[in-house]
Amino acid sequence: MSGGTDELAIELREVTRRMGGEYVLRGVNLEVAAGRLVVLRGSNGTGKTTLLRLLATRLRPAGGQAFVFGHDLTRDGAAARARLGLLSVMGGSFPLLTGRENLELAAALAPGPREGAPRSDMAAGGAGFEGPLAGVGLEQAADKLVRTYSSGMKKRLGLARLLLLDPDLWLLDEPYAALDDLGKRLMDECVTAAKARGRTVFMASHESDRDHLGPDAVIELRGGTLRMFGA
Amino acid sequence: MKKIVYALLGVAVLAVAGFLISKALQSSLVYFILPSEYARDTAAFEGKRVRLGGLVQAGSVRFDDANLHLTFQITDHLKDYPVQYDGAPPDLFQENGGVVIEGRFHDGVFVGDNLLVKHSSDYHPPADGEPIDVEALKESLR
Amino acid sequence: MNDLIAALTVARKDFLQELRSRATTVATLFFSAITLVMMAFGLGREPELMRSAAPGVLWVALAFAGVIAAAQSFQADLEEGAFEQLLLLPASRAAIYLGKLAASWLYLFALGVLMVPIALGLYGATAPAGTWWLLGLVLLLGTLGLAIIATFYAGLTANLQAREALLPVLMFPVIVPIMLGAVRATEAALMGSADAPLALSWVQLLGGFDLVYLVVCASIFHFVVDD
Amino acid sequence: MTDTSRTRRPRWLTVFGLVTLAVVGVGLYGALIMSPPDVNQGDLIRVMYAHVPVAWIGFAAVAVSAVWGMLYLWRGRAIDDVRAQGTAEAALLYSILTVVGGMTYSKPTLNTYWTWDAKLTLTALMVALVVGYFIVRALIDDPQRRARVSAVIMIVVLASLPFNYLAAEWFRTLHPAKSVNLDGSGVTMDPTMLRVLLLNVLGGAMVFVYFISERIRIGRLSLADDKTFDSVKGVAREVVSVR
Repeated sequence: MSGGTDELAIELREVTRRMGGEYVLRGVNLEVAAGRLVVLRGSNGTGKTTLLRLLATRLRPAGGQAFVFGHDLTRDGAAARARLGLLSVMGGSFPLLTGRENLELAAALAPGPREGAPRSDMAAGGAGFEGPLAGVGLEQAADKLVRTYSSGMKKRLGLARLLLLDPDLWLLDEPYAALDDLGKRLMDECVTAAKARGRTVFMASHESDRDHLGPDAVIELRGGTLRMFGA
Repeated sequence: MKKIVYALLGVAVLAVAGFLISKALQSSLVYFILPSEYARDTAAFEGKRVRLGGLVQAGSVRFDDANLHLTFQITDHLKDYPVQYDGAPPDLFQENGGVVIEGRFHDGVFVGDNLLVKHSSDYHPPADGEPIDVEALKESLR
Repeated sequence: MNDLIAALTVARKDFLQELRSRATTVATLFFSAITLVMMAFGLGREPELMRSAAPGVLWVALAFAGVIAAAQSFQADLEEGAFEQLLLLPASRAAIYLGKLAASWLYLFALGVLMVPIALGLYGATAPAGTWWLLGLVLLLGTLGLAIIATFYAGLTANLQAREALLPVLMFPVIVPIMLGAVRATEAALMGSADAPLALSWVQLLGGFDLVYLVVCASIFHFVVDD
Repeated sequence: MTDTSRTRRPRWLTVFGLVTLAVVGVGLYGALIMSPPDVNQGDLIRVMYAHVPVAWIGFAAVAVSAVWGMLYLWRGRAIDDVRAQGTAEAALLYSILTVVGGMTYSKPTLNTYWTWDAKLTLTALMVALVVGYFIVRALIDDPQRRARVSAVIMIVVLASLPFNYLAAEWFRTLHPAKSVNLDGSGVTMDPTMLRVLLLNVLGGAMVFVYFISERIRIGRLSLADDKTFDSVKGVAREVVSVR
């Protein structure tokens, strides 16, 4: 489809991982080429979040090997982290900082724009953090404490951070949960735009009515292993 | 590259730490003055709280059982001073034994309120005519 | 350079959070003050005993305040998965540790500066004019040592059960040298310039402790926070 | 799974155990019969022959456990954590015995069970530190995180020992109400005594090595049983490929 390179954004080989003593991932094998949009399905408690956190280097695999853009997640997590971003279920912002301060923090801790990579329009849109904030409809609330946000607003702020950093791999954990219709449409637009910019998107979602996103694959996590959805 | 810089930085900081600790080890433990040192510099210590270290002069110990009042002469064989202490002598207190006592001088008498007994078994009082080794005494009282 | 900016950013963030919630300030300020008063009641009215106990009580209060401050700083971060998001940014773990450490240290030092006159007043002790610098130095190094260990272990226990009770249990046997050194050096500083050399050698031990643990903790902190 | 060559105790270990027993026996003979009573301490000196080796090995065990921990952090092999844990258990046991021994020693010499002797204080702190290690182990379910975190704790414990020793030493120097060496180092050693002591140190070290080896062997076996995902492992699974 897009690009002719065979670079793998995600490569998992026999990955296992326990949570609380129990094995949740029992040998996951996955290859996702760069630039693809993949939707991950699975009922509650099957380990979707575990898989996403593992890809984000927050959890180490108990066995097997995991690579993001060729970087071994166990040995070279820092290099992998430089190229990925995670939108967690709760948004992952500091409640006692304002929306803008949260973005400032992220910008200060990220190493700066990568050369050559096309930035998202919103990140490029003007100085400061107005671009991403306006892009998710938070310009009014930018200077209020995140503590006062609704859960939908927190999610939008998480999305704004993702737009700001614009990583090569977008990991989205239930991105549509807690969003209103407008928010869902916003999320759709951002995901589509990210894919158009060549980003890889790996999304865990219950929402089955997102088919218009045109995912390259829908996969399912069941019994600790992955398979193509419906297979 | 960056890792090497940080590793070198860490080693440098550890070296500074080692230096500080060894410094602390060398200097710390002499925290008292000998009677002869006091005699040399009486004015500097006037009215101040000091720790006086030395040996208990043989035959000088008097203990008033009823009033718990202990007096003895403290000496480094160069100079000696009378010491008053309100309390019983500790178990290991003995003549020619090492002591460190905390307190103040009043008219040439040292009034102490905290008496510590030191092991100085490896230090022997000089025989007649033998030069006095003040450093060895100091060392043994640490 | 990036790491320095990251550390300062994290420290600034912790300060902003504290400025807004004042959770740590309220808890530790009252806690320290109450410790000082309770210990004064416990010690009785003998002036000499009170005077000599002042440095010890002061440092016990500061050590507990350090535990509370470090635990609170991680607790505030863990809400809503914000700390996880912080760890996903491409900043080094050592920089994040040092940032949080810097915030706790400054906070504890400020608390110490506030508590010294209160402790001296309550316990009838006085600091000779010539030894203020020494007292400041001891406070600076002592609170740094407390902050280094407290921040490290608070990160380690942040997602364990019973962390409130666990943190002091793990931490206190490690900070024994800090406590002893700080208390003895404070005592010596209060006794006047004659004891300055003694205080100085304790200060050297404190400095050595701080530097060793700064290197050790910063270099192994990533094993603690990575799940 | 139940391959007898793996579950059986290796022959060298049995032989080593018997040799250990012999050395300990000779050491006991030396301590109780051969050694003359000390000039000052009399027959009390015989406690020293047990106390000193136990104390030394306790400290060595913390260092060895920390080294296994570092190896785990470096290589990530589960067996290194088993080794670290087994050695830490020994460290706990030996340091508790050291404290008990020190207190037994101090009762007849100083007429008190507790004295702020530097080495005794240090050992008591070590007991507290190692207990903390095991509390944390008990609280973490995930074996890999448990291994990593406990390795980190043991490294911190090891780093704290010299500082705690200095602090305890100076603490005593400033408050030496009663100071008698509880480790026999104040005793002028006669050559027989020194030989007997070294023999007992050797015996104690061999007992330590024997128990650690057994402990690690058992740990290795339970490690093999722990592979609960073995049921799914080995089944050929397709790679889900999105290219």
